[in-house]
This record gives sequence, structure tokens and C-alpha cells, in this order.
Amino acid sequence: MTAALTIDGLNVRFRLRDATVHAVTDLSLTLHRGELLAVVGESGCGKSVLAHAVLDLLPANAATTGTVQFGAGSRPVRELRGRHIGLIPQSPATALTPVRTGRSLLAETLRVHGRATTDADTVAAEAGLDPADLDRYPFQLSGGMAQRLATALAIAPDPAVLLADEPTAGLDRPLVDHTLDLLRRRCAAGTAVMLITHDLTAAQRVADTVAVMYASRIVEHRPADEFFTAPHHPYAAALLDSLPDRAFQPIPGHPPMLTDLPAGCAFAPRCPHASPDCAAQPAISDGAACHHPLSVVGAP
Amino acid sequence: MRVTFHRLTAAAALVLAVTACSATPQAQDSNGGTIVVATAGEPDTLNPVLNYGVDGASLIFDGLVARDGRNELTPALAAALPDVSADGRTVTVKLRDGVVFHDGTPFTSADVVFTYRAVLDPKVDSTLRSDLDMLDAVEAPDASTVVFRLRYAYAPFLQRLTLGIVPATALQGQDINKSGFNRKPIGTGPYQVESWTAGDRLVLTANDRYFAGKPANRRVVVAFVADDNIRAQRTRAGEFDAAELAPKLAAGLGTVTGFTVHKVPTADYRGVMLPFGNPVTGDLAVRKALNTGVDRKAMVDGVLGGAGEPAYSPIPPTSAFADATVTGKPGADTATATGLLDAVGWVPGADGIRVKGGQKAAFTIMYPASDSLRKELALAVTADAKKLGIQVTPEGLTWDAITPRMKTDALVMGWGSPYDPDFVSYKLFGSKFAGEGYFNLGLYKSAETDKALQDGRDQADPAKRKDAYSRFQRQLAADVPWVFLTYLQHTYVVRSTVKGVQPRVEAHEHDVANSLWWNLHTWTKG
Amino acid sequence: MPRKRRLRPLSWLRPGTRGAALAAVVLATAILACLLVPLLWPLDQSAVALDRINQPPTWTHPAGTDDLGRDVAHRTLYGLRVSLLIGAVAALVATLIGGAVGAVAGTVGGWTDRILMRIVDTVAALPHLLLGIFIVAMLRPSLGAVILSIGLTHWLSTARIVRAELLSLRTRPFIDAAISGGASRVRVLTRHLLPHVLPRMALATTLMVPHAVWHETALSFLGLGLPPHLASLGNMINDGQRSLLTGAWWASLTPGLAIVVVTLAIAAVAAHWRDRLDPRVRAELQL
Amino acid sequence: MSARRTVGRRLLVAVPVLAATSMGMFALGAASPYDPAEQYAGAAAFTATDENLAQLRANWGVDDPLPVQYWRWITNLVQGDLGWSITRHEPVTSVIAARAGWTLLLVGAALALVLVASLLLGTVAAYRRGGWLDRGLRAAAYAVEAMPVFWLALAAITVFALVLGWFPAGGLTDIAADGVHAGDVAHHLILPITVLAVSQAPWFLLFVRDSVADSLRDDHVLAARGRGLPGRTVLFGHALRTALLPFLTLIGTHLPELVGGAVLVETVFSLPGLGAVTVQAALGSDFPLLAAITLVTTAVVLTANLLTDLAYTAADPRVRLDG
Repeated sequence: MTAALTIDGLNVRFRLRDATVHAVTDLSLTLHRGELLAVVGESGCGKSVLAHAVLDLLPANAATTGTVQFGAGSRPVRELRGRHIGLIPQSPATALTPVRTGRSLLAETLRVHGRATTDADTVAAEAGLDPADLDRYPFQLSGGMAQRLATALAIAPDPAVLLADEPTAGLDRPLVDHTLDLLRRRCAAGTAVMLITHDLTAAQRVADTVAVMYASRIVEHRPADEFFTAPHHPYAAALLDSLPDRAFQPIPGHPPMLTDLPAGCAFAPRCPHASPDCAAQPAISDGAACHHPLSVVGAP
Repeated sequence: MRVTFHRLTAAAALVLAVTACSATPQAQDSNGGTIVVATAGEPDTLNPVLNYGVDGASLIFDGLVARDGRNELTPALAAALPDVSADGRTVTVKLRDGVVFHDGTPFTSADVVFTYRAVLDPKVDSTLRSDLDMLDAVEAPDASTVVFRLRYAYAPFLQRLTLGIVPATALQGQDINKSGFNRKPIGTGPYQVESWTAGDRLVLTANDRYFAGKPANRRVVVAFVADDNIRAQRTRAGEFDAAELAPKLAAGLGTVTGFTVHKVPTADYRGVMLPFGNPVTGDLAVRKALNTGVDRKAMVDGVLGGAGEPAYSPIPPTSAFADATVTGKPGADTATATGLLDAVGWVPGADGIRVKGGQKAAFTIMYPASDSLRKELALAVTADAKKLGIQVTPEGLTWDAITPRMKTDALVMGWGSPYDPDFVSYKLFGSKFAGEGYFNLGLYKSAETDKALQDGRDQADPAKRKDAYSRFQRQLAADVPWVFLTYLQHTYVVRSTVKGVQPRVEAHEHDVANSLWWNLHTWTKG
Repeated sequence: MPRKRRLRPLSWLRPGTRGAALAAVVLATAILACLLVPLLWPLDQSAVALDRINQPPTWTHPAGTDDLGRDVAHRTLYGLRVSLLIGAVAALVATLIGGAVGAVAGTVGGWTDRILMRIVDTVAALPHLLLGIFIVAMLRPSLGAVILSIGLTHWLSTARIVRAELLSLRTRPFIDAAISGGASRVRVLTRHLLPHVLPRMALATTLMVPHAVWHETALSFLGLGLPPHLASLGNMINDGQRSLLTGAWWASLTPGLAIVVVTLAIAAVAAHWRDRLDPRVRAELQL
Repeated sequence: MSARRTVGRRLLVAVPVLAATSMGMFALGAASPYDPAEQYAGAAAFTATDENLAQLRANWGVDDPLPVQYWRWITNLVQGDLGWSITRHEPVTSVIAARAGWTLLLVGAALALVLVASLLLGTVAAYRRGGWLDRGLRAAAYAVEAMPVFWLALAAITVFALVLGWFPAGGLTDIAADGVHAGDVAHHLILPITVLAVSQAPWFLLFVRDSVADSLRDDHVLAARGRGLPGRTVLFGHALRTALLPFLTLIGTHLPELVGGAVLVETVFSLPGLGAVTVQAALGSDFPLLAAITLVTTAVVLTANLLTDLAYTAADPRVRLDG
């Protein structure tokens, strides 16, 4: 397997007037060709920032350290956007330039990346969008149509890495399935896909590997089937337990403020297994960053 | 993005550079004989019937008579100075032959009759009518003779014949008040109107058929620049051959090479009218104290920048009718002034303000708010009065607000005509005109003054007239209905290469007409 | 069509706390100086000293003297006093007019609201200064006319603010509760709505003061304001204009600087106040 | 369809408002203490007698009852006869006709300059947000915003006309020139246009800067960047196009301020435009001229507002197609 995207020691900080937001901390992962990685976590854990950090689209008040590498090359990411790494943005309704038709947006993208603008209909069809709808303005599109247009725009340059940021948010079940199938098809064609979502069911349906983010860090990163059957990290387990088709139990307490993270394990205050050890930051071992991983302690 | 930005700034810089190059003042060579003069006062109309250049020297029109460099009457459209009958009530004028208007129409007696009848016509909005009150009828026995019949003898009647004559054919049957003629008139004068851009300039071209000879300059531009600073700045930039400037600004240009400053004596006085209906200013002692206590010299130096002289009477020292005994000290004579007040019981109160019989020595001096010179004089009088223990409150108002208060509040006024002592003064100080219009505002009533003024206009004999106006001036000095402050000098800056400038004593009103350029058609530019 | 934002020019000032504190100090000093100057250093408005005209700044006359020998610094303080007073009163008048219109539109609603707001939009299209000049010219220049001319042309933003605030309040539960509790319309307005609207009106008034000061100085500068011998900032700049060519730049610079510094200070303080009243964090990022 | 509705709605409001404004102005004029006869006579009122003035008043019918006068005025107005200027002694129509062009030129050129400069500088400042240019521009904008325009004009004259001598201090053309030459007028207008533009620029500049800065963080702009589009395409094709749409209508609403500034600038630079004559008319209480100028300017501003609304309607598909 070839690494399509390698993230090493990524840290993202936002400087505000009176505080610093720790959005991504000490994050390392590798995404291989043909792999579908689902990054899951509650909202506000830093998932979307991760996508923007990878694409180098963060605002000026963000300080980023660490490296992001695509394939074996070392070119800066701003030269690789679109062609090598595509983004299916969160909330397509606002991510489409409101005063231009879908066709004009799509043709522009195709032209910039050296493809014939006549391919627009093909690309739209691939994304499941009726080519006739390309001549509409974004405000004339339904949520699902907008989502498919945004997807078409992302896959138009045929990128090697695809970041999908909550692509299923706000969609009804058939559309969610359609979107997930499309991502799966891209993987089959060799694309590496990073699916950022809070929808564990969706992740379970398509993911090869799962990374759980909590309070700016990846706390567990393991193959999907292992993860869904036996999560190691107590937070991952609690997350799964909150699903309606499982225990349907909400996680007690609230996630910490990203401006005020504890020195040790950030989940400790909510964790039933917390011990004094948890005051120190746990290292990742066996796919989980926990002093008391569940596979060792035994199932609760 | 950045490329665009640079390209645009470069383009902007280029535009600036190009315009800056073309900006260098064009060389003011002879330029085909164009003379450019600048003034603040733009006339409302160019029609003499509606008050344009009634004292002559209007560049565009001629009166029956004109004035020379010493303000002496000379015949203009009249062939000779008019004949006045023995009873003074019939004036016969023989007209000059061969005069034509700018449009080629010959000038005849019908034009004179039309002009004067238009002034007398109540439907015409002419404010000159009251000046020609004595005029009963105008007749034209033949094409080259005009006869004026007067209701009563009026000594200075010939002085009223400077009014410009308009062509009857151009105005007959029109509403004179709204005629296009008022903006593009036709006259007989040395220049005809080429264009008038309101608020900017009046362009005149030479009338080669002018009866007194071809004008020396092909073109005249009168620039209207209301703002003193801008007029001075543009003068310095070399735009004008002659300009009237505020004295202080003219002094600044006097040191610049190539300009000559002319300080022209005038009959244009400023003074404070003291109403008799006010308990404080109605007191003779207060009026006299103010008259001796004001520092006229400081006003001439500090307010007028030296361009003026102290005033003590409404007849200027340059006039043959001036009485040399009516004068005073240029500086403030505070001791005499306070003595006058002490003598009649105006004693200082606790706050330093004098009081007499419960009446505080306090009154208001009004000034027209838009006139900064009168504002400054009002403030100067206020400061001087304070030293005498008199509390003056200056108030800057519009004329309509001043009008209803003129009977009780003092007012800084300006007026003056060098041509005849009867002009202005008869109405300003005669008791017949007390409270009428803007005339005798302070309700000054003196039998002696009335008689002197009446004698002055009734009598034709110059010696008797001089005696009458001496009595008038002495009586005024005794009654002090006004505190006369200063005669102004109108200051002009003229390019030194201009020859033929002949300053003469000027009147209060001067703009396009009747200014330093009264004889502009004979000026030459070397 | 999106709602038009008619932004008052100074709404852009968003200083930090330090800037606001500095502005508050400047403003407080200016107001204190204006209040104290008649007691400590009374000015005779009509005094002139023809023996010391157009003197450049010295220790005795820190801002020089004008063309009638009057101390420019002293008159600037008095001018500021008059301008601020007129500004404050005129802003108050404008706020009362605007508040009344906004209150009617916001509480009555329906067609009344629609018509009133259309009128507000259209009056906003009238050039303020021209309308102000017209009013002053017809009523003749005076203190009252200047104040009226400002009041009649500057009430629009207040009307919009009050109306918007009332409309948003009407949907809040505590108002429903009060109405269903049987409170009368007047009682709801005075007891429940007014306390919420008043701080915003006060803020609008404060933000209006610099505009009123400009309007006053512009009218005075054109000779359509206060009597010209009174020390007002517009009059002083107008007078100083004449001295520029003779080199006496200080006579118009000083009052001009006074306008700039004080309006900036008022705007900065008001902007800080508004930020506290409306703690809408301008989110730079979405997490 | 929507455009026609916009026009209709605007007119529906503009007509009654103009009528109400005219009535209010007439009432104010009638209530004013001025005597038109004396205003007409000016300085000559001093030598005119009371009967003389009474005759003038009778000639104008100023002693008729108010409704009669208003009706006469408004019917004349509708027929294009704006009345007779008391202070200028000519028809109001010709006063306005002779001067309106220069005012339009001044306002138009200043507006164009403001738009170009604020778009350019505002976008650059937004692009380099927090940089020295951004900080410098914003500080300058706040400072200029607090300066009265007439003071700015005086400062400009002092520096550029009196000290440096680069530009004339006032006037429209070189006085000895025969006729009006474009280069000459341009040279005279550079300073007033620049002063007017600078005085109005802060508001536009800050608006552009803030909305472009906001828009650069908009989802659709980030998405466009994420698609690997070049910076220029993102800026012009995505960020500016949406950020500046509201700007279009704001130009219209800001015109009254621009007109007010023009009045002051024309006065300081002694330009023969409408602004300067307005001040003279006000000083002379010339009701017909003042009322006509106010009404005409209002009508022009309302029309300009309508045009910007229409432009907005045409430029924004959301409005154009939604009607």
C-alpha cells in the first residue's frame, strides 16, 4: 500500500484576543491509496479544522506546526489543491458561489485543471446530478442537489486524495447512501478518502479505518471492523454507546473548552475508568491513547 | 491582482504628471490685448434700468453724461453738458450724432425716453425710481433732443444722468424684469458682452464703433471670485492683470515683483447708527462720549490694515463740500469721553458699567452677519465702549432680523457717494425720512439739518450749497446721530506693466462698473 | 432584496479596551475643560485686541492669536463648548423624533409600519446638508434653527434602531407573558419594552453627537450658523480661512484639530459601549 | 418583472414624498420672516422707498393667500417652470441649467475616484489583513472620517495651491482662456475632486475592506480555493462578486452625503456649481431657487437610488430570478 497523505506532528493553534484555541494537537496519521478513513468525533473537537489545516486554508490567526505530505512529493499544498487533493465542503448550500450557475463553476474548475469544459455533464452525472440542473443557480437547488454539485466540483479534477467534510449532514437516508457509495467507488478507483463526520453509522457503513478525535487529539485510530466491535478508548466506547441502535446512552458531562484543555487526558473528567495516572498525557499504543484501554481492563 | 494594482497606480501617476505639466501658468504675453480683472461683486443683472452701473463707467453702456478722472461731469451720449433752465425745472439735452448700439441700431432720443420711462414704470422692478422722484416727464421733441421736466428744482440733477441708456428696440414690449437682455445686454459702450458665466466670469469684446474711439484692448474678462483668499492666490499665480483685494492680502502682494498696489480714496464710509429711540443711545452725552472714545486709528491699522482713514462726517475729505472744522482725534480720547459721561451723571456701577437714574449704560450694536468688516468694526467699538464704562452687545443678524429693531438698536452701516453731498445724506439724515425704509433708521430729527439739506438741493449756486453743507456737517457733529468710524480705501493690485491706470475717488458701490477699471478701454499692457 | 444596511460612518470604529480608555480620558478632559473654562478663564466673546493680531503660537498664546488679536486656544475651548452643547441638544431632538417614529412603527406594525419605514427610506435619500441649509435659510440663522435643522435631518437611524429592537422584543416570551397576563399596551411599552430600548437610544444619541457637531460647523462655516462673532468651531475655521494666505495657519488648524480629536474620542467611546451592549463575537473561525 | 416592480414601488413612494416635501418646504418658506422684495432689492433696498418695495411685492403676487401661491408654484413646477430666482434675477431653470453640469461632473468624478480607489485599496487591505497597509489605511480612514470636509479642503489649498503651487486654489478654467478646454478644467478640478473623494472615501474603503475580508472567509470562497483555483480567479470570480453586491445599493444610499460634501467643496474652491449657488441663495433667502435645488437634487438622488437598485437586481440572480 502506498501512502497518499502523511500527517506528522500536526498542531493548530488559534490566537484570539484573550485566549488560545488548541484546535489540533500532536496529530499524526497516514492515509493510503484506496483507503477510506473516517474521522469521527463530537462537534467542536477539531475535525473540520483538520481538513482546513491539511488544505492550508486556515485563517491568518492560526499557527500551524508539523508536516503534511502528499504521496512522495514535497510540493506545498497550495499547488496541489484541487488536482491532487479535493475537498467536499461542509454545508454545500453556502459553499457554492451564489451568483454563478453550477455549470459555470464546474466549467471553471475543469478549465483550471486542464480538462475540457465539455466534460461537465459527465462529471455531474457521475456525482448523481442531472446535467440539466447545472444551469441553475445554487439558490434554486435543493439541499441534495447542492450536495451533489459540490461533490461534482471536488471530483472534477480527479484528485488522488479526497477530503469529505461532513458530506452527509442534513441529507435524508437515500441521499446519504448515495453519497457514501460514491466515496466508496472513488476508493475502489484508487483514491484515498478522508471522511470527516459525526455520523458513526455512516462511518461504519463505508470506512476502512476509523480515527476518533476528542479535544483536538486522535484518541483511537484502528481498522473499522475492530473498532466497531471492540473499541479501546473509553471515549470511543461511550460514543458508540450513545448510538440509538446500541445502548442509546448519552455521554455524561460536556467536552472541554478547546481554550482550556487539561494537561493530561482530556476525557478523564468524564471517564468512568479515570485514575491518577490520567493526569499525564497518554501515548498512543495499540491504536489508542489511553492509560486504561478497554481491551486490557476488560469489557465494561 | 498585484499586477493590476501596480498598473493602475502607474496610470494614475501618469495622469497626474501630464496634467501637472500642462499646469504651468500660461505665459501671460500680450495675448491679443486681453485684460483680465477680478472682483468679488458680481452684478445681479447687466441692465441699467434694473440698477446696473447707475453711476456710469459700466464698460457696456454710456449715460448722457460721464465722469472724468476727477469725477467732473463730461458729456457722453450728450453732445454737450445739458442745459438747465433758470427755474431749474427743465433740463434739455442735445444728443451726440452718429452713435450706434452694439447691434448696429442708431442711438436716438427715443432710447433715452424709453430708458427713463422704464425706470419710472411701476411694473418694472427698478429700485432707482426713488432716486428720480423729482422727474415728472421725459420728452423727445426730435430725434436728437431730450427734455426732462422736473416736479421741483433739484441742484444735482445732472449727476443723475450717468444712467446707462438701453436700446428701445431691443426691449420694447417685453417684460423688462425677466428679459434675456438683462444677461446679454446691448449698449453703446466701449465693450459688448460676449458671454456671462454666472459665478465665474463676464467676457467682453471691443466695440470698434465706440464713439470715443476704438478701445485699446480687444478683450476684457471680468472674473468673479467671491472669496478673498482665492482671489489673492489667483492674482499671485498671474491670472489677473488687476484685482481688488482685501488690504492685508494686497499688502502681501505688494512685495511680489511685477505688481503695484493702488490704495484708492473713497467716499465709502462705515459708522455706527445710534437710534434716538433707545434710552442710552438717545442720550447726547453717550453719543458724544462714544464719538470721542472710539479709537479710529486702531481700526484703520488693525481692521483695515492701514487702508483707510478716520471718518468724522458723511462728506469725505476729498469732496469740495467737506468742512475742515468738522474733525476729531484719530486715537481714542478716553479722558474727554469719560468726562462727558461723568458730567451728566453717568456714574460707574459695581460692575464698572455706568448707570444713570437706574438706567444701565448698555445697548446692542447689530451688524449684518455676512459682512466680516462690519463685524470687526462692531467688535472694535464694543471693546472701546467697554473702556468708557458702556456695555455694548454685538449681534450678527440677517437684514430681515435687523430691520424691525433699527429704531431701538444701533447698527453698523456703510454708505457714501463722492458725487454730490445730497446723494444718500438727504434721505439718511432728513427727518422726512425718519422710519421710512432703510433711510433715517435712528429717527434723527433736527430742523437745522433738514433746512441745511433742503438748501443744499434747492440752490444752484455752488457757494451757497457749500455753506448749506457746512451747516449740515456741523449740526451732525453736534447731534452725533452716527459715530462715523472710517473711510475705506479700496485696494487694488495691478500688474506693473499695465499703463493708463487713473484712480479716482470711488463710491460705496463698485464692482464691474465704477471700479479702478472705469477707464479700462484706454489701458495698455506693455 | 436584502435589507439595506445604512451604516453610520463611524460604526466602523472598533477599538480595543485600551483605545477606548484613552478616548474616554480625552473626552472626559474635553468635557471637563468645557465645563470649567467659563469659571476659570471666562471669555468676553466680543473682546478684540487690535494691537496683537495674527501672532504665531507663543507661551502666552499657545495657539496664537487671530486677525482680531483674540487668543485662538481660548476661543477654541469656547467653540468646543458651544459645538458640543449644540451637538448634544440636536442629537437629543433627533433621538426623540426618531424614537417616536420607531416606537409607533415597531409597536403598531402592519401598514403603519410599512408606510413609516418607506418614508424613512425616502427621507434618507434627501441630501441632509441641503435640507439643513434650506431649513436654516428659511428660519433665519440662529441657535434654534441650527438645532432644528440637525434634529429634522438626523432622526432616521434612531427610528430604524428603535423599530428593529421593538420588533425583536415582541417575539420574546416575556412580552407574550406580560400581554397574556393582561397588561395594557401602554404598560407593556413603558414597563417592558422601554427599558430594553432606552440603552440603544442613548447609544444612538451618542453616536449622533459627532454628526451634529459636523453639521453645525458646516452651517457656521457657510455663514448660515451662529452669529459670526461668537466663538464656535465653524465660525473660527471660517475666520481662520482668511488668515491662511497671510500665513496665519494656526487660526484654522486649532479649531479643526479640536473637531477631529473630540469626534474621534466620542466615536471610539460609543463604539466600545456598543460592543459591550451587543456582545456579538465576530467569529473568525468555525470550530 | 422584478425590475418593473422595483420601479413601481419606488415611484409609488417617491411621488407622495416629493409632494409632501414640497408642501413642507413651501410652508416653511411662507412662515419665514423674509420679505422677498427686500431680498430682491439687496443693497439697493436702502435707497428704495416703501411704496417702491410694495410695488415689487404686488408685481410678484406674494401677498396672495398661501394655498393660491402654493398651487401656482406647484403647477408651474410640474410644467417645468421652476420660478424666478430672487437673488440671481433670472429663471431658476437657467440658474440650475448653467450650473448643474459642473456639480454633476464634480460629484460623478469624485464618486468614480472613490469607487476605484476604495475597491482597489479596500481589496488589497482585506487581502493582506492585519498588514501594515491594512493598519495604515484604517487609521487614515478613521482620521479623515473625523475631519470636516471644508477643513480638509482648506488644508489641501494651503499645501497644494499656496505652498507647493501645483494646482490652482479655485475656479473652473484659466481666466484668460477663451472658452472651456477639457485640460484646463481638469487641472482646476483635480484638487476639489480629490478632496471630495478623500472625504467620502473612508466609508467606502472600510466597507469594501470589511466585506471583502469577511468574504475571503466565506464558505464558497474557501471552497473555491480548495478546488485549487488561482488566487485571481478566487478573488474576482468568487469573493468580490458576492462581497460587492450590497455595495451597489449602498452607493445609492450614500449619494446624499456626497451631495452635501459637494456643497462645501464648491464653496471653498469657488466653483460655479449648484452647491455654491445654494449657499448664496440661502444667504439671500431665495426661496424659489433653494426649493427648486432641493427638490431637483432629491429627485436626482431618488433616481440614482432607483438605478442602483435596478443594477443590483440585474447583478444578483437571487433577486432577478426570484421575482
